[in-house]
Amino acid sequence: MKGKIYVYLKKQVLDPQGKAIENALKSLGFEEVKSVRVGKFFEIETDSSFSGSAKERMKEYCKKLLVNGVIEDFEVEAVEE
Amino acid sequence: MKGKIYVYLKKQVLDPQGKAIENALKSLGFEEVKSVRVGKFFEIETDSSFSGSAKERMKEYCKKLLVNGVIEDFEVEAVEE
Amino acid sequence: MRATVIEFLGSNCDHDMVYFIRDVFKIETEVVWFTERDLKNPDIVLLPGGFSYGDYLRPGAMASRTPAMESVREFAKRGGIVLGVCNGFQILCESGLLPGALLRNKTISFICDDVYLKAENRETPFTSMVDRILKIPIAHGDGNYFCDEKTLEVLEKEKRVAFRYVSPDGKIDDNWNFNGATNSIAGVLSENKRVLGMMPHPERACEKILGSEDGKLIIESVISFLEKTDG
Amino acid sequence: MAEIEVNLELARKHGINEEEWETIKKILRRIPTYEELGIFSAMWSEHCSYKSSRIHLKKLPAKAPWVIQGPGENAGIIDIGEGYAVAFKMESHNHPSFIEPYQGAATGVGGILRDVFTMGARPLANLNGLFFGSPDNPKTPYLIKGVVAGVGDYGNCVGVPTIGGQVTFHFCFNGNNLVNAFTLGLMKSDKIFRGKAEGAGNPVWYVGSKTGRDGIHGATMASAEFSEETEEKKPTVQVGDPFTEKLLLEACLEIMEKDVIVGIQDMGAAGLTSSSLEMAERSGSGIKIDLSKIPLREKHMTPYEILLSESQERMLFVAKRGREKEILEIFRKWNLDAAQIGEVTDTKRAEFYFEGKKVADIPIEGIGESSPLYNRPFEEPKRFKENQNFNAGAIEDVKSLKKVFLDFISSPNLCSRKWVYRQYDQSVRTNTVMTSGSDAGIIRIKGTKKGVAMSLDVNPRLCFLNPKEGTKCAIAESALNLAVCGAKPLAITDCLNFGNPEKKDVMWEFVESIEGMREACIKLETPVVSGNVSFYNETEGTGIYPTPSVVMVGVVEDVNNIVNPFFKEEGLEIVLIGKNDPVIEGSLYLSHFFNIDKGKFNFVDLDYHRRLIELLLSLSSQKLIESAHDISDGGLLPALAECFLKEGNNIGAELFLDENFERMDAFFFGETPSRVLVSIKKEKCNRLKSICQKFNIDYKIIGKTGRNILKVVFNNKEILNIPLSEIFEKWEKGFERIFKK
Ligand SMILES: Nc1ncnc2c1ncn2[C@@H]1O[C@H](COP(=O)(O)OP(=O)(O)O)[C@@H](O)[C@H]1O
Ligand SMILES: [Mg+2]
Repeated sequence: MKGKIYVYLKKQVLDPQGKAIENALKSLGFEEVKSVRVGKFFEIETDSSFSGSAKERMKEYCKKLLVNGVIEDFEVEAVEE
Repeated sequence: MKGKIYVYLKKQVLDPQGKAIENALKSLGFEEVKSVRVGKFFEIETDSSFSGSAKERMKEYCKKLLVNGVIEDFEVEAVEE
Repeated sequence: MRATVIEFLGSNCDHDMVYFIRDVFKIETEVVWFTERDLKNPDIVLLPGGFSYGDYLRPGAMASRTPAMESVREFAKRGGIVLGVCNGFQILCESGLLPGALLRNKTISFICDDVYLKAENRETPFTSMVDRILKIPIAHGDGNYFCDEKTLEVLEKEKRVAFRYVSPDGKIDDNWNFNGATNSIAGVLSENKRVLGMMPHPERACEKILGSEDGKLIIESVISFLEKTDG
Repeated sequence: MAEIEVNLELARKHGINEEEWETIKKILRRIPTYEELGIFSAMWSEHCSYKSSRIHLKKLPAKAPWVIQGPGENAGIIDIGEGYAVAFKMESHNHPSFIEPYQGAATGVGGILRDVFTMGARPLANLNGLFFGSPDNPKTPYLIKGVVAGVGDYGNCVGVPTIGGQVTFHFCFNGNNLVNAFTLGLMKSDKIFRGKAEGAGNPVWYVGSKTGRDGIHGATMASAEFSEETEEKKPTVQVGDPFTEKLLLEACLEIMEKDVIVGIQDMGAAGLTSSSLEMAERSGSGIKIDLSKIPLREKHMTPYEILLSESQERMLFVAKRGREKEILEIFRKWNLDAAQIGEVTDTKRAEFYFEGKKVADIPIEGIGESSPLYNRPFEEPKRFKENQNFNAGAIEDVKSLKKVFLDFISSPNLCSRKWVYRQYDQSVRTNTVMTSGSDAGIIRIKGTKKGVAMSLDVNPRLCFLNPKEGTKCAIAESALNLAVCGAKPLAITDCLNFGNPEKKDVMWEFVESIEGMREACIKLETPVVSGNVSFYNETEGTGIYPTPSVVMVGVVEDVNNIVNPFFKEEGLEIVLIGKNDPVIEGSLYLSHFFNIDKGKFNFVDLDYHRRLIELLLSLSSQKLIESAHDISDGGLLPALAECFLKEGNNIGAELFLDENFERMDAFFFGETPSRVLVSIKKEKCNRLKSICQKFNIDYKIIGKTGRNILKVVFNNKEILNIPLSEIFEKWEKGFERIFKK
């Protein structure tokens, strides 16, 4: 399986890094920039030694480790092979 | 304009984070995991006070600030509005 | 009194914590490796600071999912006393023992500096002896405390903010809240007030020659609390 | 894969010239294999072989009763008493930090940490010397942000406090910034490990990160000038993994507690090749390695790539036989890859196999003894005498002392460095008793009263004007920085950053600099126990000023007697100790305000300097003075300000001057070595005076500490009066202004 997991900071959560990048872009002359938010993604490869659907498995990774539900949301994109 | 920029570590470049996450997933019992690579993305909103296509503009952000061409590659996804 | 310090892969303030408890306070101290489940019967568990798992993914994330932390959770549920410092605080939030999360500092950079702390609630196991403004170092990149509004309301109402960043003369002041923490929060307590997470390092303020001894008041408070409850 | 034809042309592409090519053929008695060519190219690069510098480095003094290990090992070691020793070294990571400032600086710190813990020492303190181009250069803010974050993040994550350093801006670094990283570690003096490969049949182990295609030919790259071509040849940039480094550090220190290690060395420049060959060479043994056994990160790596990879966070060690289980157990505990990859032999050859085939077989003596050794021609450049002849008489003297002073104190080379060191963890390990913002960094040694002090110094401008005398000044200043705190200087490590040694004037700078270092180290009795040379700091033909950074290391007998630079109370006497004959020739003042780097500066009188150091040590051990600070860059007035420039400090100073000075600029901002400002209680002044007489050192009361202002009174006339808050504000915000531009 190959999969991608996108992790977003929740809307209510302040994103200091995004804010800093926004300011930096502006000071480089890109004055049109209104907002920047930073997220991360994971590209994961696995073998097939697990049961259940690939998507469900990826969600488990998120719940068990990859995502902190207090501040983050996520999306999963799995490709079974 | 709204846009998304995905930044990847180049293939040959070491990804210490990915490696540590891979180990952590395995030790949580997800033994099927073969590799993890970590990337980041930026969600950017702008007004329309710039010239040229949205996509080109985003590429400029990348070159000027967001992406470190020595170790990273990127992809741009722009939505003109 | 018996203390247990947990060591995680990559912890780098573990020795400092052990020195603080064992050498400065002469308290019997066990060191427990993160793969172990037996905490060795402590009165207090200490989670040290310093980059477990390199702070990769999120600070504290991987450490919070180790066997030793499962035991710490049970220990806390039974009313045990737990102190997490810096990375230890991050681990406590990640493991759900404390609410909220620690975001990147507002400066985006790592900050090492002295901060001033005010104990907001003196009726806790950690603060009864804290009768003055404390001067204690911070050293972190992710110490910007965050929680949602509802949680914040609960924390304030239940007096679960243990410490706030203040100016040297004890006033709340954004200029002295270096990392940008919500409501200048430097330390948070659990519902039963027996679990404390704090970003500043009391173990680095334990001898005059290091510039401050203020960190000792926190452990002195715990000692006095335990003496009272034991006897 | 098609066989690659190895010939002179290919050798040239490897930076090997015709003469060297002939030598290689003679050593091997045949044409080298591709892998062997790679090995020779790396081992004979300037970076690894020191071919241009070796004959000069030999002149440096390396011995003293307290020296346990001099140059030649991964780090130098000195005895500090009570059963303890400290290992330390400094190394440059200039080229990588210019290409990728964050990772380049981070991996520089990683490399020097490994050099120290490989000897069995636990790293306890870092310093960093950073040299950037002019603040107006558009690249400077980007470089400094990246470099500082890289230095900080790596050391912070591993948990080693960074307690001092230097940041210098000068346009000569526009095309080549410098990053010099220093680490000091503590060990028991009877538990020292060295990079040896002894005992035929003993297994060779590899431990740490897997090998990838990182930085192949990094050593060769660090041995050439920058040009467009090097841009293309750019190898995969090495990425630092401080988490793995921390595990490696703990695992190595743990395994050193057991009696299993014969020899150990980190894989630095030229990776596996240099570590294995160096270890065998030191022991006069041979080594046989199966490259198929190396843990790899990437698929299809060739033996050539495996040999030359500079992947970080890797170590090589030789263990005693039959201890596999214990070894694996420890590395498993620390989650590290460990593999047995070969063994020590008595063939005096380095043999490398890959998939059953021998790919390289080199006589080790050959590669060492026949390694090229150049006595490169050198010649004093014309500019040298011309510059000396410069006379500052035509420069207009200061009109508004206040304005000039405030401009100066907020300028890039004098303003507060807090923006930098606030990003460094300075207090982890709870040993730091003095840190950035003072004259030296000092850590205490737990369980004793002792402290270890260190200071990184060099003034590239002086070294440009006169490499020999400038280098002496660097060592003198570093020693004085320790002495004012009460630490006795014991030994130095250096990082010799120069331009292209194939140029006669650069080579002259180098030779002169070594001569200065030699004289100063002999006089001050501070041998050179380790060091590093970085040549080819040139871009498009323009080189840096010669920059021989030095770190002086010394010992404080009782950390309770440490003296810091800050005024503590009102009404203390301020005494200037030392010869007060400053000149503005060659000064920072002249460089900053007039863009002139010329003139004959005052040379250091090493005998006088040594007496001054002894005097200071006697003052601190008697607890006679309240504060002490040396006068260096910027001269008297900035140094005086530095005695109160500290958060929350509100003790200022009043100077009463009756002396006749010809020029304000020279008096207040001129420079001269061997000067110190101390504050002392009035009743102790006579005692101080008589001690100064005993040491034959000049003494003069020049003012008093006071409240909240800096005031200068000359012949009963007030010529300066500024509130401390105004000075503090200007000084503190200096760095912000660099980024705003
Ligand atoms: N890169 C750096 N990292 C940490 N500390 C630094 C750095 N650069 C300068 N400092 C600190 O700032 C202070 C002023 O530096 P400097 O003027 O070079 O000192 P000095 O003149 O005494 O050698 C010193 O305490 C020094 O250790
Ligand atoms: Mg100094």
